[in-house]
Amino acid sequence: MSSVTEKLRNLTKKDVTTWMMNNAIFIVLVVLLLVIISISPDFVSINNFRNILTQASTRIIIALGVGALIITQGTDLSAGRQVGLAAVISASLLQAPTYLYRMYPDLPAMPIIVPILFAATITAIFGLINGFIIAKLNVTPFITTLGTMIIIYGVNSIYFDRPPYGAQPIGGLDPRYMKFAQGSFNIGGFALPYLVVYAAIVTVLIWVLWNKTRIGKNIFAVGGNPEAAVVSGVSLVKTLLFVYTLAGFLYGFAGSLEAARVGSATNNTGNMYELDAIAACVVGGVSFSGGIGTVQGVVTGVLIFQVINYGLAFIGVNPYLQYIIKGLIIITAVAIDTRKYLKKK
Amino acid sequence: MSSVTEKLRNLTKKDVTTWMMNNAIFIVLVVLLLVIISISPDFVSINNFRNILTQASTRIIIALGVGALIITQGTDLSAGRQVGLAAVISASLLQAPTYLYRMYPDLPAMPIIVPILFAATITAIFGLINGFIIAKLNVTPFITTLGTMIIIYGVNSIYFDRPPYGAQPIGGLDPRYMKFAQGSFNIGGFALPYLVVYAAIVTVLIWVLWNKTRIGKNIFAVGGNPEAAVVSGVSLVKTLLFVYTLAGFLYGFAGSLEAARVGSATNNTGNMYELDAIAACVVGGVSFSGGIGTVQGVVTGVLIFQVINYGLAFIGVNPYLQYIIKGLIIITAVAIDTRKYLKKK
Amino acid sequence: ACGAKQPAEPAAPAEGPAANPKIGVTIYKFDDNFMSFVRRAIETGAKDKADLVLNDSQNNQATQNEQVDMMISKGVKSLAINLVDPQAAPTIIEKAKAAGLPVIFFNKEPDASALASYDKAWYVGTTSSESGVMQGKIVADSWKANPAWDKNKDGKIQYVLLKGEPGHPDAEARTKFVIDEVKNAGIEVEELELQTGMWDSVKGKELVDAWLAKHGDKIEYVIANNDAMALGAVSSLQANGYFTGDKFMPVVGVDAIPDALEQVKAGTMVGTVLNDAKNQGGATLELALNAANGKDPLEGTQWTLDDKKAVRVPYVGITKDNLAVAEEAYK
Amino acid sequence: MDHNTQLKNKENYLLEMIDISKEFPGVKALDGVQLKVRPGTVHALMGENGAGKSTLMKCLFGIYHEDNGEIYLEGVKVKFNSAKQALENGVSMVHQELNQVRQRNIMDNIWLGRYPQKGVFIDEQKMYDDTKKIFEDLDIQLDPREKVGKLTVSQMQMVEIAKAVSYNSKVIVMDEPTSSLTEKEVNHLFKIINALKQKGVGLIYISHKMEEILQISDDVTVMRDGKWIATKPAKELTTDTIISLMVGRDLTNRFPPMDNVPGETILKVEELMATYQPSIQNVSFDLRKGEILGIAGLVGSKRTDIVEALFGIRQISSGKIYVHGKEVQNTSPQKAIENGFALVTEERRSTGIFGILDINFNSIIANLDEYFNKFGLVDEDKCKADTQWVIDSMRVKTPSQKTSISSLSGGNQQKVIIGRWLLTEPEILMLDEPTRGIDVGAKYEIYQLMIDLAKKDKGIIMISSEMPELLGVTDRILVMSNGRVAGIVETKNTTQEEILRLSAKFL
Ligand SMILES: Nc1ncnc2c1ncn2[C@@H]1O[C@H](COP(=O)(O)OP(=O)(O)OP(=O)(O)O)[C@@H](O)[C@H]1O
Ligand SMILES: Nc1ncnc2c1ncn2[C@@H]1O[C@H](COP(=O)(O)OP(=O)(O)OP(=O)(O)O)[C@@H](O)[C@H]1O
Ligand SMILES: OC[C@H]1O[C@@H](O)[C@H](O)[C@@H](O)[C@H]1O
Ligand SMILES: [Mg+2]
Ligand SMILES: [Mg+2]
Repeated sequence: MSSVTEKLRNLTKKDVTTWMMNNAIFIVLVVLLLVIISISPDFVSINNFRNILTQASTRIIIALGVGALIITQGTDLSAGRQVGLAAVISASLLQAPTYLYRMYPDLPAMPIIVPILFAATITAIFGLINGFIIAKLNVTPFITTLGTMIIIYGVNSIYFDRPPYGAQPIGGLDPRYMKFAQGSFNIGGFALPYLVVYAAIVTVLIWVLWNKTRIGKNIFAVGGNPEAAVVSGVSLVKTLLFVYTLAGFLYGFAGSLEAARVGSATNNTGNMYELDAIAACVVGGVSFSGGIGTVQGVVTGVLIFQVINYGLAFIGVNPYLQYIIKGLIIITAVAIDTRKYLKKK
Repeated sequence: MSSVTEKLRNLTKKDVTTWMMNNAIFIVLVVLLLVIISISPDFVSINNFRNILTQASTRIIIALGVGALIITQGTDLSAGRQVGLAAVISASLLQAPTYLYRMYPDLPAMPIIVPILFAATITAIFGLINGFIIAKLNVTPFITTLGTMIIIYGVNSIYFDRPPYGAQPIGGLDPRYMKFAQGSFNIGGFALPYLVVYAAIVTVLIWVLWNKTRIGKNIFAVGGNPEAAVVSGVSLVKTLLFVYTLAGFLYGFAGSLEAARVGSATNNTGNMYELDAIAACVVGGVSFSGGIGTVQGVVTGVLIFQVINYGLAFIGVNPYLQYIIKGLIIITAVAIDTRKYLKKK
Repeated sequence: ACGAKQPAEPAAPAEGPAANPKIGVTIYKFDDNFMSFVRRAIETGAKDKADLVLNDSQNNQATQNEQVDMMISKGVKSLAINLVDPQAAPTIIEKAKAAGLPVIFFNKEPDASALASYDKAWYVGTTSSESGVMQGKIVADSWKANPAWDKNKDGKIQYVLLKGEPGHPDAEARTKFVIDEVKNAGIEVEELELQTGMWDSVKGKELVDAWLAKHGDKIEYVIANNDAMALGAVSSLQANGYFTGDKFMPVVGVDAIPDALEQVKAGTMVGTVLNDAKNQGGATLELALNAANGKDPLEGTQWTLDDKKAVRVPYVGITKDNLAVAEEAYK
Repeated sequence: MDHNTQLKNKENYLLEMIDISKEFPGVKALDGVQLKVRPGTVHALMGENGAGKSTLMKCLFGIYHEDNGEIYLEGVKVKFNSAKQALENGVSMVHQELNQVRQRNIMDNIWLGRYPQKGVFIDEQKMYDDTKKIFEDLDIQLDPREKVGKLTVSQMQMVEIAKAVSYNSKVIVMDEPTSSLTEKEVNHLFKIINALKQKGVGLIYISHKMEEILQISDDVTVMRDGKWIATKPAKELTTDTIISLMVGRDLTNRFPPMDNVPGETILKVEELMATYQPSIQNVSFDLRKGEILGIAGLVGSKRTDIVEALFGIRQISSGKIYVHGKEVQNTSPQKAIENGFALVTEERRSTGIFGILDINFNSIIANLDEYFNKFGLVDEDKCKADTQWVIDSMRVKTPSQKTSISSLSGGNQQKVIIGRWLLTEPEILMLDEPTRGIDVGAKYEIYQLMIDLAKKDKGIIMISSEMPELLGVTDRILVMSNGRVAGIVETKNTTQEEILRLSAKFL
């Protein structure tokens, strides 16, 4: 004990400042929470806490997909549309057999994992295509994924909008599928939503991938200096293909969850999710110039956005005003976080 | 004459290839036109030509604003919302005095240039704020303009959506104002739309700015190598402030034109225009890594998008299929254009 | 499963603002022209009677679900939900049921089976297809009254149609029913073009630019899924010299927004369809308030429920003849 | 000048930097340093890599702000807040790292920050004429309208020098201006420097090339570990005394003894031909175990292309590569590494360092095969141990393994890169200008490492433009001329003259 107090005593102001600088983004999150609580004390509830975590879940999965490719100096505008494609595919294959307006009236009930994996495979293939165009045809990630964004939307719409029922939201989902996303474990009276568990598992896996595996090192190398990476024997092409494919897979998984979480899917599901995901990554400290980013950062970034969204609505701020406040918070958070990178002159 | 043929004869295959590489994007445009014409020969008409140019006009003005800041390694997600803000401001101040549902029932008629300049000044101030946050607070352009994008939308919505008429498209515009955007010069029977003239003037001015002035060269230097610019005594801050402010001004002008061109404005006017503008710049050869870009390129980029949009609609391609084709064309165009930068080793 | 009181409480004594019940409202998209009027009607109705928790679902069903979770957590007494995606009603109902809350859907209609699955769920709105039907009626009537509009004298309407966002229930219903209705009236039609203008004026204008360049006067009617696109079409037509001299093109929309009313008055639009925002909003609030206070939802109102537990507010077709009806809606 | 400054400035220094200190997180880069420059002289600033030379100059130039200390220019106290102010007040600088806008042309770069104007427009004609004139004065043959990105590294460096000179400054700082220059250009530069001296300009000259220092400098200041050690007239110094001041101990030999014994052939290259010409043509040679093979040649003679082709970075159209008598296909660096090759590239910044990443990452990245256990997970301890090996054996000056490499001094970055490749324990180590920008002490260490490696039966190829180094630590020297092999000579039996003669063979 005494050594701790001693250590505390020895902490100079500089140490504290440095610590604060390096953890600015977490501090921002805490301050944000405190402000919300001070305005609306009943914000402190297990329920709100669970809601925020649950709502952040699919977004975390998407953002972790996007995060890795931002680290390789990439970006992915097609993320949201991939989420939508997977949502529509999964939902169309998992409508309850008793539902009247099924897309495939005669489709037998399947183990739900089959359509989910199928959807994720399709989006993984689109991810692979993104990676191929970027790595092999040398088209910038922005243009590539802008292109595939609209292509995927077109494909999804054609699939979605067809006889007999035309462009109808795909509802009447199989209860097993709904439960898969909406259910929760009951742990001593506390309901732990499955979604949170999925997100936690994905987070851990991605953390291991980024920090403990070879491909993880390659991702950072490619992002840090692509030319040097090549010279060091890292395959740019393989790394990029991997990163975009994995991202596609994650979007696909998130999309299947999203459909079941919402209870239906349309060709518009997932629209603009990429912007949220990219923003969350950047707020969480992933750098567009590549080579920088942490899983903790990405998760914190998503949580910040979720706390802003949820919190502002909870305190009952006028929706238009919410936009203004949200914009201000994002800029402020990043402005504070950026301090730590500023070169001392 | 003989010298020309001689020159032609002396042209090696390599010269031709090099020329094609360097002008890939113009070639793409021409090929695109040829394909459309071969499918639908009646595409060849003064009318279509004029329509495409007219529709491209405001977009060119916006893209030229965005282009300069991409050259400085920046980006601007707030562009579209700034267009919308200016559109709403101008429209609200320029409703016909006889119109029933005026936002300001008692506002006297003004010279139309006053509200237009006023709107452009407001967006120029938002541009300045963008520049300030980027240059002084060192927040990345992506996050800065993502923040201001939603802030500006919030501001615009609060201004727009209020009693007595609520979130109403602002219509009933002053005929002088409508004419300002929709009118045309009659030159020997050929109607030359004012919009095209405005776009041409802005294009020329921006060309001069980029190529013939000190600030223009500084923009390229700051984009090409910020450190080199700084050690050579160029002020990064001033350059960035200028670029973003000018962009804001251009968005504002475009927004005022947009409202009058369409005949009404809402807080959603301009939504997502930034994506089109950025994409047009990149297709036109402006590089995200900074320091590279030409006015001709930006204009060509916008025209390519416009020809795709107009052409596909003209041939009557199924809308969903249009998305797919459009995506493919964008990727292909850039993939071809990128060849010229590939280092052959 | 949450902090809200499980059983619906006995009606709170409705005196003093302190006792006002909290009502949770979501709007599918805050800046939708039409919904902004509905929202105003709700706000007006709630004055001194209820505390509203208003949410902008930003055209995203996932966002809306999250807002519902938040409102339940916040302890609202009833929900008024303008669904983004009508198929998502069962999920919302699940949430409401778990919290023992009554829910009034409005403007976007859930499946009858969904409403039937919960005794405390009701609907306020129109019949989605009705706007298409009424628009079709305007087209058919005006066509019959103006034989000169058949420019090529083949007895058929050569029309172009500006569709809203693909997959949007209104867009799909209007596109289908407007044409069905015209055909039902015994008029033959030929579709020259049909494209999506995404509810947007600019897109509407630019599509019509292209179509006029392509077909010129072969086009005999411009049908738009909403007024915004119709206004874009009018703007394009004007730029192409229509509405001066005897150059004319009939245009119809839906929504009856003020700008469209002006066009109808000026003769540049044939008609539009009024979505009665005042009454949709008013009825929604009345039902939600009754439900929040544990009363029968219809108590003390002028409304009746149909066999699907729905209150139907009628659409009204608007032409020059009955403009006053629509103008009344903005008073 | 008033009386006061007269007094302070007894010896009429042009520039005085007094008691300058500067701290970076974890590093005291400058600790009470002083530097006094007389007008019309060349003042050499010497020190090991990381001694603080560049930092001191950046403080002068307004890029960094010193924590402590004072600067006087012509007796007047100054403190520049930006490069702009420094330039306007008569201080210009050739930076250690090339600072050019490569996408733009030469004259745009030279006049950057001070474009001549005619009204609101740039006066392009004046820019062109003035550039031409400067180039004529300095005898540089380049078209002012050429894009900088198209120039060779040495041409870029000459442009930088021309730019610094063109400010007509009182003080010109040159931070390793000759690191990429050819002999001819170096002599040319010295002529320019002498002319500047005549005009009364004070030059601060930083270089690791000992021969140059004694040749052109009047005064020498030596720094070590951020501290001022001594300032002496050059006349009183010898190479050895400078080195011992710099290193803090005696270093009598510049090259370690060559006690390696070349054995059987390890690498055989036959008729190598690059696909994209101009480049190498019909290059054949072999390399033996335990041998250090130098590659000499003029800049542009395509020495670099040989190692690039061998390493799979440059495409070859024909020719064969044999390792231990077996043919190998090095179609990518990955394959090359698998086949036992390693390459320390010439351009550290663009193809060497991962700037924002730390030393640990930069050390292990080429050797990843070694760090993963059977579950495919990284073995952090081994990474740490190997990184420490790099730091220790290369004597990298760094506060920790977690320091990002870009905050190291240029020379120390280079050491990390060499260490990176040594970790891969290559059969064949290729080094392209490995000692560029490296101090004498570290050079010695690198030579020693090369020899040690050779003694372990590895084969080593070293490209260098420094003749003494080629003659000092190689067994044989391959001389390139215009893309072709002009000859391969035994180092023991050759002379500088023979090498120069061969270099010109195919011109
Ligand atoms: N921006 C920075 N941030 C942190 N440390 C720095 C920074 N710049 C320099 N240093 C540290 O300051 C010390 C001095 O570096 P400097 O570049 O001045 O050395 P130098 O004498 O020029 O060496 P070289 O001969 O290798 O160029 C080094 O330890 C270096 O790591
Ligand atoms: N004629 C040229 N035009 C453009 N760039 C050139 C030319 N010649 C050489 N360079 C560039 O100069 C650098 C060194 O040239 P090159 O590789 O041809 O010769 P080298 O003898 O191998 O050089 P070094 O001695 O520096 O290794 C390379 O970056 C190369 O791209
Ligand atoms: O979803 C947006 C659309 O909703 C419709 O109900 C309305 O008629 C349209 O004008 C448009 O606002
Ligand atoms: Mg007809
Ligand atoms: Mg240095």
